[in-house]
Amino acid sequence: MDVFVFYAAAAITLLGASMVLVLANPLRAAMALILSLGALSVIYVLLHAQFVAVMQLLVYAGAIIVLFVFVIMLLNLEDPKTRRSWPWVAGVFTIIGGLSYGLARGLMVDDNQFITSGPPHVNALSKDYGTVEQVGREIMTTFVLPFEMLSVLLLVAVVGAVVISKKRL
Amino acid sequence: MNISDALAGMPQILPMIAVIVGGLVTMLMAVARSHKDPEHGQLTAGPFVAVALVSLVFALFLLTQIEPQAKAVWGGTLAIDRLSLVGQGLIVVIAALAISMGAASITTQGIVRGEYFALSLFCVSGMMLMVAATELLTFFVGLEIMSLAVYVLVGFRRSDRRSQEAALKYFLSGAFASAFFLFGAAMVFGATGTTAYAGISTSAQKLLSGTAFPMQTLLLVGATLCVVGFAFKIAAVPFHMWAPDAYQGAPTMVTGFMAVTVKAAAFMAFLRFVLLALGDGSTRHVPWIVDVLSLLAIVTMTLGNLSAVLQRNVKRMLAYSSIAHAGYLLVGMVGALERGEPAVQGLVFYLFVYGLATLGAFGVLIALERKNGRHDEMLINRFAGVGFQHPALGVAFAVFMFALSGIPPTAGFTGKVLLFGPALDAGHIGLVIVAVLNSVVSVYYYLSIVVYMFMKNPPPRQSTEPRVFSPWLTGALVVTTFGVLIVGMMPQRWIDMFAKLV
Amino acid sequence: MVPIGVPVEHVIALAVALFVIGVLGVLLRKSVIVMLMSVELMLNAANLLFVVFAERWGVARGQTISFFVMAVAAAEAAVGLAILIGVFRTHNTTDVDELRDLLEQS
Amino acid sequence: MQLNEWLPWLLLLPLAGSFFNGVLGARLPKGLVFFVACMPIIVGAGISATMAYTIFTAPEVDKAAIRIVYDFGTWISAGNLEVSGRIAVDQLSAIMICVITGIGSLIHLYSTEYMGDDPSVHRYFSYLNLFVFSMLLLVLGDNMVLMFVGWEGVGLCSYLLIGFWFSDDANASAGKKAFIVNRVGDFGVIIGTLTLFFALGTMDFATMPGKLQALGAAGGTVALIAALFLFLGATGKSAQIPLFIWLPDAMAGPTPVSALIHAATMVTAGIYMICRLSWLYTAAPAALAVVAIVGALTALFAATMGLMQTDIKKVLAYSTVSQLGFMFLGVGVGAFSAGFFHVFTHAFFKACLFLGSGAVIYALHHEQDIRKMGGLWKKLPITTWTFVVSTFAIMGFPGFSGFFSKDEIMWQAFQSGLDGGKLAAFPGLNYLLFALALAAATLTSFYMWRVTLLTFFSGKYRGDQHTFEHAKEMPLMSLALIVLGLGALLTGFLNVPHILGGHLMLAQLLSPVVGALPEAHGDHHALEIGLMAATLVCSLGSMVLAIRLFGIKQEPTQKQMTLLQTLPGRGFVKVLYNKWYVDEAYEKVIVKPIERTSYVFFYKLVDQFLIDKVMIGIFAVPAKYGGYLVRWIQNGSLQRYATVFAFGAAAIVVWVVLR
Repeated sequence: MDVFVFYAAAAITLLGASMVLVLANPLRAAMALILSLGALSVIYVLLHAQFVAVMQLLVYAGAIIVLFVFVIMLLNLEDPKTRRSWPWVAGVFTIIGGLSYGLARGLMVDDNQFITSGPPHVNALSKDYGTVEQVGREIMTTFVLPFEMLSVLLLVAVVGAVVISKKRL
Repeated sequence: MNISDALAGMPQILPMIAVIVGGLVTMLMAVARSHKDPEHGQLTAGPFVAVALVSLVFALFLLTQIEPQAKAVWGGTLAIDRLSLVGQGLIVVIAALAISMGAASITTQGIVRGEYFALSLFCVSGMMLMVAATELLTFFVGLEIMSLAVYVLVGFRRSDRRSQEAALKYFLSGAFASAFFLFGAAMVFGATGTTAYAGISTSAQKLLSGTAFPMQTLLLVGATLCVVGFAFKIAAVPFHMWAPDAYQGAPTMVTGFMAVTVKAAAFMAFLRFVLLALGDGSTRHVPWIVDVLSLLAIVTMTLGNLSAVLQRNVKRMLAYSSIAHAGYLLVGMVGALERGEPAVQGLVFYLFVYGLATLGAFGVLIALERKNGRHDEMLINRFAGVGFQHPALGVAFAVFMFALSGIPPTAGFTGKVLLFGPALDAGHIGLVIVAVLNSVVSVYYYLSIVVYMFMKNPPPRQSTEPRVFSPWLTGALVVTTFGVLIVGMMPQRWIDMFAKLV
Repeated sequence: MVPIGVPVEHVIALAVALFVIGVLGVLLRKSVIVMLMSVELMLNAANLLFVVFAERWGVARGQTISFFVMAVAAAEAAVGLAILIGVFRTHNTTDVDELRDLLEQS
Repeated sequence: MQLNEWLPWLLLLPLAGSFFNGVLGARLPKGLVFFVACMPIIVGAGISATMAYTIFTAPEVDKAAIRIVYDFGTWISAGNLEVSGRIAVDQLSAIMICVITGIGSLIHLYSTEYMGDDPSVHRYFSYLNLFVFSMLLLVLGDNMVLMFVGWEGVGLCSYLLIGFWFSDDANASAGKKAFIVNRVGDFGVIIGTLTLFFALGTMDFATMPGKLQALGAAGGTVALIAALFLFLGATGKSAQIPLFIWLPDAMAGPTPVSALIHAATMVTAGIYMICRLSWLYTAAPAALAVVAIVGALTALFAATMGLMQTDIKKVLAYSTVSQLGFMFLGVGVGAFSAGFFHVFTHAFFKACLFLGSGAVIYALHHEQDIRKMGGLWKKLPITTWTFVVSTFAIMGFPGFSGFFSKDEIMWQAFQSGLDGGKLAAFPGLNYLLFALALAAATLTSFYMWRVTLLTFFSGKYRGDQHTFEHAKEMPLMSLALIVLGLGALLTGFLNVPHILGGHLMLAQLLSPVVGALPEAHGDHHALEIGLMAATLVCSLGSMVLAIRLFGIKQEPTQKQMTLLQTLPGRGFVKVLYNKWYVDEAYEKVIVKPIERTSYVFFYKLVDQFLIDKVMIGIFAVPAKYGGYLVRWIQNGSLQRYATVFAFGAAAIVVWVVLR
């Protein structure tokens, strides 16, 4: 069941991503991006990353894509210049498919490497693996410094965005 | 690690906090002053520069108070060894000089916002984090703080087409490179199960010696993509292409700032990555890294210098010069990988010298800009006769050019000796010959500006707009000029300062 | 709990495919905003790798990192879109081919 | 105060003078500028003379080891790289510092009059003092790095001084050309120095020879590579084939600069370096042979080019190149002290010639064309007679200084191929070298008399009569000329060869540093006398020929003047009358072939093709095609940048994985 859902979600992810690459209208591309990222969050759930999955929906669908859509509407953007023909698109996706599979094979990583001589927890994830608590604890202990510095990053982003884009200064 | 551990670690990040506080104060000052008719540029830079300098000098003072220790702190994300402390100090000093130089043109170049200082200081805090990080994620956060701030600074001239275009180009290629870096980091994580440099080093040694499970390819590809990310930030060919456009389009003071601080921070972080994650400080676990770096160095130096020869626009020329210098520094890094300590010392020394000389050159450019000269193209003709109209500026610029081309008695010569020596000692003779030949070629374009300054008569018609000048700029120029000369003639103290880094 | 029964190389292939699509989006699309979306795709590909490797290693670190990456992506998007607005103000277009004031003069 | 504590002052005084004049000079009265400029050099001359006296009068037992050393402490120390800040005077540098400060002070005094009216004379003196500082550093530095710092410093000052009258674009580009050609040479020095450091692990002159010996057989290869690279540097600094072309252009600078830098001191740095590293060159006989061949060829070719010039300074410039060739020939055959002796005598007579030409130029308000001179002996007697003395010296007239030094070189060149000589491994080479040198000496005598006669004699003045009436000599300039003229007359007696009853004093004094003169086996006295006589006959012959052609009292005929006027190769006026068979001989035998070879071949090929096309091409051609490439990539399109990025990353990844 899990496996089936995974491949379905993967297919939707790729479909969404492909549509970002293909669709001429930026607004539609943004919608395709939501589709892709949403499907990705399903995959995160399957990979025992519930917290990340929720954040994926909140941050991407809730914040980033909205921002994109907002800017597209604000500037009334269109992309008339993108020309494409279906054979061309088909060619590109054949290349992408072949390339991706080839690259992934080329990395020569498979589960045996994790199972046979790999790390200790491979076949028994801890009970609280992927919960808010576990991730939260790591954020507030090991990664507390970068976490706090994220506030500086967001401050820079806010100040920078205002300084550059505010209409009247 | 719990809260009391975190509190115990506070003194070690106080320098960073000092800089951030400086940034917050300048930000609030900017907000408070924004009512005062900003359209006409009634912004006095003095208080901002003063606050910025106070916070940076205080940070430097705090850095000198910290006792270096070998073990990483803050849950293994932050190093406070000598490399980190010296690197942070180097960045703070150079940034202080760069910010002082910018003060002159804050009111004249269409930049009437005090946020310039806030963003610069935040940027510096990000660099300090980058340099001190011993963990890929921490490094990445520092990198992004620095990068986002610099993207905004490049686009600070809001009404200038070139500035906006430069910001967009820099931003998009920067985000692109960040994604490559992150993808690589994920692969390294996959191969080693950790993102801390110490853990990566241990695992890499095991993986590549073949006793553990064979995920070498994953590690190699991941590490290579990380190297690509670093190479982008230091502007190494072929990941350099943003540099000339961004340097040209950015306001000159920002160009000066990013030419030295971004490069220094990226190089120090790069150095830590290759030395301590792909090796253990003295030996390297990953043999290919030397070949990759040598190749990058040769291509970077050669293309950088040949392109610089063509330039008529001095800002672009300095951009290519900084690309070429990335190549020389990569030669030093090859030496550092092979020889460890003395080479690291030479590399950091050269970064220092490069910072002083390049910053000084941009300071002179700032001093030559005219009020409202938003589209001042800084073509080489602009320099004709400058040596007679402003002898001090001319002499200072000549000193910087001689330093960049490595002619004694400037520090550039000493720096190049220390930089190329270890690589030669390690047997990379061809690499060093290419480097020396390149620095011979570079004399051609560095000298041509000096020739224009001192050996051509100024054009008859000159703009009557007043030049941009401020005591802060004068002070920074004096410091850089004498710095370049004194470090060149009496280098030992400075060399010792950079000793025992790994 | 046990890891999902999907071979790890399939997940990697998915991540690589997302990454390659993102790269091609940056290389081929002319609209700056779609290029930005493509960069988001690339970041998500990295995130997917982090999450799957975290699961295989049984450590939370990869998940934590992907959380950070989202925050960074949000900040990047904010700044990127702000710069886009700045460019639109001066150039009245977001077509990347028309942003060519800065280049190697002949 | 110990003698060695004076040593830093020798360096610091000129530096302080340079700094003072450079910073404050514009606001000071000229008298003070002159005083500040001249005093450091004159005091330095005193210090140098004392040191030389101490060293050369040392008790016999100490002679080999005596050095006056001052240590500024460690200059650079990082890892195994250790550069000391030690400066030292030994026999070789003692003579050099005497020449630098002695001739330097004369030229400073001379300059106060020659350059006195220039508005930025303080800048001139600032550069000149800086030059003296750099040259002293070059000579005193006790390791390769300090020497290189001085080496770069003199190049820099030379560049600044050539371009001193920047208002002329040609001067600026001449300065730049000099600097860039020198940088090509410096590349050789850097690589040579690094090779030595890499192989020997030290850069101290004192310890390097021992380390080289310790290398054993491998030392020969190291020595050959290092010696050849260093010699490339020497050809740049000392204006030898193929890098000689900057020196004639350098004549754009003020004349005292030409005398000091481009005749007496800086251009001899290459010979100084080879003498300093004589142990290295001795270990690499093939490198020595290269030095000798290049030197001899340069001596001849530069002499042929000197025949054709009409600018008085250009003649002297080519003559300098030619004489430098003689010096390289000397050191190249292993006779280091002979080559160095010629440096010493040449410093006097060539400085005197340049200053004499400067006096003429000054008197005639910047006229440099010898076709518009003549008969000046009436107006400028001191200049005339010192010039004539120096001409006798450079042609090698017996008793004058050049006679002793040049003949020593020629004899050494000849005997180097004899049994036991340094170049005995290259049979026949010595005959070639001697023949080239003999031809060069013959031509030297001719073109030097040509320029002397046309300038000072040859009947009456051929230029503007008004200028001639106002021509006069200046006291300090004359003083410098007289002192140098005496030097040109007398310095040769320092090194009188055995066959003339002397005992090669200079060679003996220098032997602790550069080793004894090579001595062929067997008794060659008759041969030596014979060669000397042959040289003398050739030189005197061309002197007589020159006098015949250009005359002392009588003016040159119309025909000769026509020849002169059309010399630079605009083709020849049809000759209707053949009054002098010598004219035709001059034209057919000397002018035409030489014009074809020297002007067409050397000017067109060497100057225009090799220098302007190839050398500039080193920059321009790659830059041009690189430019196309860069422009194609860097076309402003962000997506092209991203494409290059992506493919670059992919290429590196593929390379890393596949290797």
